[in-house]
Amino acid sequence: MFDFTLTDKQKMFQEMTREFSRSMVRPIALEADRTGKYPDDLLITLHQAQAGQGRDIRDSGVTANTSENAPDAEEKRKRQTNMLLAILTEELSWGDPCAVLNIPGPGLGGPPVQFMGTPEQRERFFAPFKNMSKPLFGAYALTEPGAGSDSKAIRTSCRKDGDHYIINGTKCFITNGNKALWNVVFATVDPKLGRDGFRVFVIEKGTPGFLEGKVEKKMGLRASETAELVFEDCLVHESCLLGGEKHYETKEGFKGAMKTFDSTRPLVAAMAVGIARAAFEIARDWVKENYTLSRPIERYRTLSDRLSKLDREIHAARMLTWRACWLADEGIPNSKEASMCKVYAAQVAQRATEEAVQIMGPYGVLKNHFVEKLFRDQKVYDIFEGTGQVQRIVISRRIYESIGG
Amino acid sequence: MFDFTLTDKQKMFQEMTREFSRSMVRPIALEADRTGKYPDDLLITLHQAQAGQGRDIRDSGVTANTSENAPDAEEKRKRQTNMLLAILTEELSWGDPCAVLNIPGPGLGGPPVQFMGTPEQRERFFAPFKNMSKPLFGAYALTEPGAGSDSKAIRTSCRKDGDHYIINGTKCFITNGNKALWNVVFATVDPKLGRDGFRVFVIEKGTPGFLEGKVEKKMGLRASETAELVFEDCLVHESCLLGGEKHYETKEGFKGAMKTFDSTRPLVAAMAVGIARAAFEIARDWVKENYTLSRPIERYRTLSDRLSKLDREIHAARMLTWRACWLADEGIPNSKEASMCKVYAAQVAQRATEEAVQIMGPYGVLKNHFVEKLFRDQKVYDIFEGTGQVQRIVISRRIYESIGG
Amino acid sequence: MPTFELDEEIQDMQKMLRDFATEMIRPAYREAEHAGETPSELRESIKELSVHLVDMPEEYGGLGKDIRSAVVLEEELSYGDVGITVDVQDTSIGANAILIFGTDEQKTNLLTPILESGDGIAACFSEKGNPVSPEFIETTWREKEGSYKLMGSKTFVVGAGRAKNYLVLAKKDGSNDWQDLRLFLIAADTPGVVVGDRLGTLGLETCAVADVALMGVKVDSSRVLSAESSDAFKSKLGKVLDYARIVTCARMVGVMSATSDYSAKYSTERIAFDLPISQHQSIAFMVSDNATDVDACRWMTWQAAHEYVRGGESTANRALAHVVERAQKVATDSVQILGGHGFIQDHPVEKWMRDLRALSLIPGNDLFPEHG
Amino acid sequence: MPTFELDEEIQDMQKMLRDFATEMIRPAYREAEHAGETPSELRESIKELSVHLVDMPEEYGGLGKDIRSAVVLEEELSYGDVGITVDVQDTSIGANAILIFGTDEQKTNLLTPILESGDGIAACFSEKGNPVSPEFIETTWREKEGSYKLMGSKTFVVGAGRAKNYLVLAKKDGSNDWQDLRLFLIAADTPGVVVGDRLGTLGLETCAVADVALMGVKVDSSRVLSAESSDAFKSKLGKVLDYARIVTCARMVGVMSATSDYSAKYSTERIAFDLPISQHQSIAFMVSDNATDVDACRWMTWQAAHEYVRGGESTANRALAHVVERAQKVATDSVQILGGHGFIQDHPVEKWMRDLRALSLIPGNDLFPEHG
Repeated sequence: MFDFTLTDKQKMFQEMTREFSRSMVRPIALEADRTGKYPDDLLITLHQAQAGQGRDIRDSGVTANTSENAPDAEEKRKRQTNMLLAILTEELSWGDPCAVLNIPGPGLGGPPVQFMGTPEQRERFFAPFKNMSKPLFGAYALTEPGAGSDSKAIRTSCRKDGDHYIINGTKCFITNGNKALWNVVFATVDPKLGRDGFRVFVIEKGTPGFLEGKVEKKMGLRASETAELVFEDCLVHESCLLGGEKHYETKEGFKGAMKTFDSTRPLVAAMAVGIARAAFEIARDWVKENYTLSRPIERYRTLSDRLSKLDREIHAARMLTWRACWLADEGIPNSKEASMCKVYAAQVAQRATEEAVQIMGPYGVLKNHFVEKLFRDQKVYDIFEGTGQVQRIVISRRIYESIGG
Repeated sequence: MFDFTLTDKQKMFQEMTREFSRSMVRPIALEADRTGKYPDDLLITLHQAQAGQGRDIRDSGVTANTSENAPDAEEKRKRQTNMLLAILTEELSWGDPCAVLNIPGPGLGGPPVQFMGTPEQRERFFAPFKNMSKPLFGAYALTEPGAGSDSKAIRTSCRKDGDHYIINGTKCFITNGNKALWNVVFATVDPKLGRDGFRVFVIEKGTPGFLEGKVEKKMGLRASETAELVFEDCLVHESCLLGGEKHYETKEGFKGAMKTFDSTRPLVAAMAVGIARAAFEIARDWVKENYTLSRPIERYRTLSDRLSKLDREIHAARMLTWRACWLADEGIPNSKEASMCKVYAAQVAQRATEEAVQIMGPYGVLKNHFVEKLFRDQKVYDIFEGTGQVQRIVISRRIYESIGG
Repeated sequence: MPTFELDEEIQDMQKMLRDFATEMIRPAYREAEHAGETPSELRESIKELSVHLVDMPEEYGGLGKDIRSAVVLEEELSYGDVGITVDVQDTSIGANAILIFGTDEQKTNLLTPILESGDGIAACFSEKGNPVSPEFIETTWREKEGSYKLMGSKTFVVGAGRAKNYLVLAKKDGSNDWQDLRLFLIAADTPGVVVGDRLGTLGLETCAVADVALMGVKVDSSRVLSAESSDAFKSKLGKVLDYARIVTCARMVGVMSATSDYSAKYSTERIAFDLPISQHQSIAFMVSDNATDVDACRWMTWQAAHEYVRGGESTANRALAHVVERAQKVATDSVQILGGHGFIQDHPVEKWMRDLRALSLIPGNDLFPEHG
Repeated sequence: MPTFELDEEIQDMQKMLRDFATEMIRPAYREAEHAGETPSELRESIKELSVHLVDMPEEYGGLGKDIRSAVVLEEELSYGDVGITVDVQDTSIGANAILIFGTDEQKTNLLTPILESGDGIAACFSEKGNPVSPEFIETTWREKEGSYKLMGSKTFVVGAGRAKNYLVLAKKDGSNDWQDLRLFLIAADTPGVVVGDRLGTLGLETCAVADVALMGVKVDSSRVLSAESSDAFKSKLGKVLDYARIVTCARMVGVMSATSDYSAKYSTERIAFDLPISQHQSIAFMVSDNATDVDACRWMTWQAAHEYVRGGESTANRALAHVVERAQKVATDSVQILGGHGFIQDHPVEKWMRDLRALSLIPGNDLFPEHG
C-alpha cells in the first residue's frame, strides 16, 4: 500500500547531502554568485562524495543511465533511482541551485549519448569523466535564439561533405556550453522537415569552426555558466554523429534524445522545491527571531499563516515530484506527471521566494541575504527545460489523448 | 486635474439608492432567491423611485439612450450618465444583484432598438414602457446553445416570405426572455456569412411560432429569469426587422447593435463591485462581532489582513469601472477599458465571496446568510456578457492594434 | 520505501467503485439533492459495498485495512457524488472515535453492532463553528449514580435527524480541563435529544444538517468514552479529528477529480470560434492546472493518511487547508470552462462548486483547520 | 465631479517626459546600473526638467501644482528607468516634509535654497525596517544651549553618501512620546555623519543605499522640525510618509507600464510554433492582465493622490499595498513572456522585476505599509 517512508539508506543519503549542502555549499554560494565561479575543489568534493556514496547513486542517476551495464528494470525499481536523485537534488539545491547545475559530468548531454550513441561513442565520450581529478562537463545544445520552447524550429544546419559534416548556426542558453568538453548539438538537414530532419552531433571543444560565444549575464544562477555557441563552417567528423547515419533512417532517433526531458523535468522540479524550501526556512527563522522580540507581535499570526501556506505548497510540489519519479522508477510512462511537477514546483519556488523577500522587507532585498539570490535564481525554473506554458500544453495533450478529445 | 469627488447631486443619488437598497431590496432578497420571484410592487417602486429622481437619471441611462431627444454630447458629458449609472448600479447590486436585472424597462433590448430602429419602431416598441403601472420588460436574445462567446456562430435562421419573415431556431440564457413584451432576436440569412448575414428582429410575445422555452434552474441569480426561446416557423412581420431592410445593405447594421456591450460591460462590472462590497462588508462585520469577543483574538489580525486585501481589490475594480464610464461619458472609445473593468470586477467578486464564505466558516454556507446567496450569484459575472476569456481577447487585440502587432 | 502502489485488493475495489460511482451514484445526484436525501435503494447498495468497514479491525466486523484504503475508496464514491457519499458513509468518523477512545468492552459492545447494522453516527463535536477545545464548548455533563446527564446544544450537525446515533462531546459542568471532556454515544431516540429545523445549505443538500439540543439527556456510563489524562484525551481527540479531516480531504479530491474530468471532457465537445474549446490555450491550460491540482491534493491526502498510520507528526491540517483552497479553484474554473452551461443545473459542475464549499461544515473542517 | 482629465499643461509635460524617458533615460539604464549611479550629464538634464518642483509652492520656487501632477510626471520618468528616477528625484520626499513641518521662516530659509539648487535630501526615518513609531526608533537627540546633538544609526538610507542633506527622525533621549520626535535637516558634511559601506541590493542598483550613523551630530535649532502636539506630529509625519508612498506608487506604476509595454511588444515579434507568440492565448492573456493591472494600479495611485490633496481619509497605504502586490505579478509575467530572454540582461525586464521588489527599501514602503 502507498507509503512515503524513506528507507534507511535513502534517509542516510538525504542526511549526508543535507549536511554537505549546509556546511560546504551554502557558505560559498553568495561568493560564487558574485564572482560567477564555483570553486573547483568543491565540485570535486561533490563529485567524490557522490562517488563515495557508492554505486547506488552513481549507477542510479543521470550518470548511471550512461553506464553500459545499466541495471535492469527490476533492479532500477528496487533502487528507486529517480526518487533518490530527486531527494538529493532537493537537498543540494537548498544549499545553492547552482551547485546542482555545476555537478561535474556529462550532464544533460549524458542521456542522448547513452540512448543514441554506439558502444564506441559511449566509450569515447564518457571516458574522460571516469576518475576526474578536475571538474569536467558535457553539455546539451538544442535551444537557439529563434527556437526555444518550439524546438522543432531550429535552424542550425548540417550537410555532409566527404567523411565530415559542416555545421553552421548558433545555439543559446546552453548550460556549461562554453566550458564543456563536448556539446550534444542538434542540427537539421532541412528545417522544413521538422524533427525528422534532425541530426545529433557530439562536438568537442576546439573543433575547428566551433567558436565560443558570449556567456550570458543573467538575473540569477550567476554561478552557472549559460553560454552561446557559434558554429561557422564547423567541421565535424562523421564518427561524431550520434548513433551513426543509420540511426536516422527511422523516426526513432530523435525520440530517444527527447526522452531526456521526461527524466530531467522531475529533477528540475526537485531543484525548485529545494529553492522554495530554502526561502521558506529563511523566512520562517527570520519571523521567529524578529517577531517574538522586537517587532509587533500581532503580525506574527499573519506571517505564520502566510508561512503555513508556503509550507503546504512546498509539500504539494514535492509529492508531485515524487510521484513523477516513482512512475519513472516503475517504468510507467510519466510524461504528464513530469510536466505537472515541473510547472507546479516552479510556481511554488516563485511564490516562496517572493513571500520570503516580502516578509523580510528591506532585509530581503540586500545582497548579503541568501533570499535575495534565491529570488533572482528562481524565475528561470518556470522557463528552462520547457516553459510553464509548454508544460501545460504537454499535460493537456496527455489528458485529451486519454479521453479521446 | 483628475478628481474623484462626487458632485452633491451624484452623492445624493448614491445615498438615496443606498438607503433604498438597504431598506427595501436586501430584506426581500433571500425570499426572492427562494421563490424565484421578485415582488411587482418593489419593482414598480424601484421604477418610480428612479423616475422620481428626475430626468437626470432616466434620461441619462440605458433608458435615456432610448429616448428620442437624447442629450447631445456636451450635455451627456456634463451629466456623467455612465458614471452615475455605475454608482447607482453598484448600490442596488449591493442590496441584491437580481434587483438590477429586474429593473422594468426595455433592458438590454433598448439600445439596439434605439440605435437601429426607425423612428416608428422606436415609438412602437418603447411606448409600453411609458408610465408603467406594472413591471414590463424587453429582452435581448443573441446567445444560442451552440453560440455563446462566439456570437457569430448563431444558427437561428430567417427567410423572407412575402411581407413576413419566417424564423427558426433556439435562443438560450436570455434574461427576462420569457416574460418580456418583446425580444430583440438575432437571426441569420446564412450562417456562412458570419455577422454580415445577421438580421435583427423585435419579436413580440405571442407571435405565432414563438414558443416559451424552459426557464433555467441556476446556481445563483435565481430571482432573475433566464429563459430559453424557441422559434418554430415563427412568422414575424417585416415591420419588426429593426431599421428595415435597407439597414442591412451596409455593414454598419450589426455594429450598432454590438455597441450595446461596450456600454453595458461597465455596468456589469459595477454590479460585480456591488456584490464584492456586500460580501466584504458582511465578512468585515462578522469578524468584528465574533473575533473581539468569543473567538481566538489572535486570528483577528490575519482576518483583518485578508479583509484589507479584498478592500483594496474592490477599490481597484471600482476605479477601473469609473474609468471606463468616464471615457464613455467623454465620448472616448472605451472598448478596452470596458473589458478591463468587466474581467477584473468579476474576479474580485469571486474572490470576495469566496473569502467571505470562508471567513464565516460554517455560517457562510447556510442559506439564511446573505453571503451564501452572493457566492452562488457571483460566478456568472465572469461568464455572461462575454466570458473573462473573451474580454481578454478584446483587451489584447486593442493593445496589439495600438502597437501595430 | 516510498511507493504510490495500492494493494491489489484495494485496486480492484477502486475499479469496481469507479464503475459503481459512474453508473449508479452519478445518475442520482440531482434527484437526491432535490429530495434532500439519498434514495433508499441506493443507500442500501452503497452500504453493501462495505466501504465503511474497510479500515475497521476484523475483530469488530471490519475488513482490517487502514485509513489508506479508506481514502482511496472514499475518493471513488465521492467521484460519483459527495452529497450522497457524506449522507450514506455516516458511520466512519464516529466508529473511528469509538475505536480510539473505547475500552475493549466498549468496542465489542458498541462498535460491533454499529458496524454490523451500518447505523449512522452523527458527530457532534464543535459548537458554533468554534475550535474543538473546552473553552469553546458549552455542552456539559453531570454524573449522578453512575449515569450521566447532558445539557447543551450542538450546531451544524451533519446527519441530524437521520443518523441512529449521536456522538456528543461535552465537558464537565464547570470544568475547562481536557481530562473532564467526555464523548457520549447516544441513541437518536433517547429522550431529550431534540433536533432543530433542518438548515438550508449552499451545497451538500442531500445531507441533513441541523442543530441538536440535548435537554437533560441521560446516558449510561457504558456509552461514555473518556481518556486517562488531559494529554491523552487531547491527543486521542486530535486523532479523531484528523481522521475526519483526512476522509474529508479524500472526498473533496473525489469531487475535484469529477469536476476536472467533466469539464475536460466538455471542452472537447463544445465548439467556439470554429474549434473545440479544448484547442484554445486558455481552456486547455485550465484543464491542465485542474488536473495538476487534483493530483497534488490527492498525494497530500495520501501523505496525511500515511502519517496517520505511521503515527508521525500529523499532516492532516496541512492537507485539509491545501485541499480546501485548491478545491475552490478547480471548482470555479470548471464552471468557467462550461461558461453559461456551468451556471445551470443541467450540468453537475455548479453543484460540485457548492458542495466543495459546503464541506467546510464537516466537523473539524471549518476555515481554521489548525483549530480543529 | 469625478474626472480622469489632466490639466493641459501637465498633459504637455507628460508627453514631453514620455519622449525624454524613452529617448534619454531608457538607453542609459544598464550603464547606470552597472556604474551604480546616474551619468552626471543625464542627472543634470533630468533636474532641469523640474519635475521635483512641480508640486512645490511658487513662493519657494516651485511650480505651484500639487501631488496629482507629481504622480503623473514621476510615472513618466520611471517609465524610462526607476533606478535613475529614484537616484535623481532625490529632493521631493524631504522637501515635502519641510513644507509640512516647517515654520514660514524654515520654509524660506531651508526649502527655497534646496529647491533652487536641486540638492538631494536623503530621508532617514525608519530603522531596521521597523514601523516609523517612537518605540522602534533608537536614534536620540539631546538639547543643550539651543543646539541639538544626535546619536544613533539609520538603516537602508537611499541616497546615503550621495545626497547633500539628510533628514533624520529622532526621539528625545528617554522619551517615547510622539511630541518629542523631531526631524533634523543635516548637511551631509556635518561632522559625525558617518556613511557605512554601500549595501548591495536586489534592484535599484543605480541608487546608493547604506546605513548612516550619527555620532553626536550637532544640529542648529533652525534646522529642527517639530510639531505642537503628539497628534500634530503623528498626523504630519503620516502626511510625509503618505507622500512618499504615493510617489513610490507612481514610480512603480511607471515601471509596471514599461515592462507591460515591453513584453507586449516583444510578443508581437517573437515567433514560436510558426506564430508570433502574441497569437497564443496564454501569452496574449498575460499581456491583457498586465495592462489591466497597470491601469488599476494607476487609478489607485491617482485616487490616493486625490485623497491626499482633498485631505480625506488617507488611502496611500491601500494603494501601496495593492501596487506592491500587483507589480510583482506584472514583473514576473513579463519575464515569463520573454522566456529565456527575460532572464538575461540583454533585455530590461529582469531588471524591472528586481527594481520593483527593491522599491520596498523606500522609506515607509516595507511590506507592512500600514505601519509606515
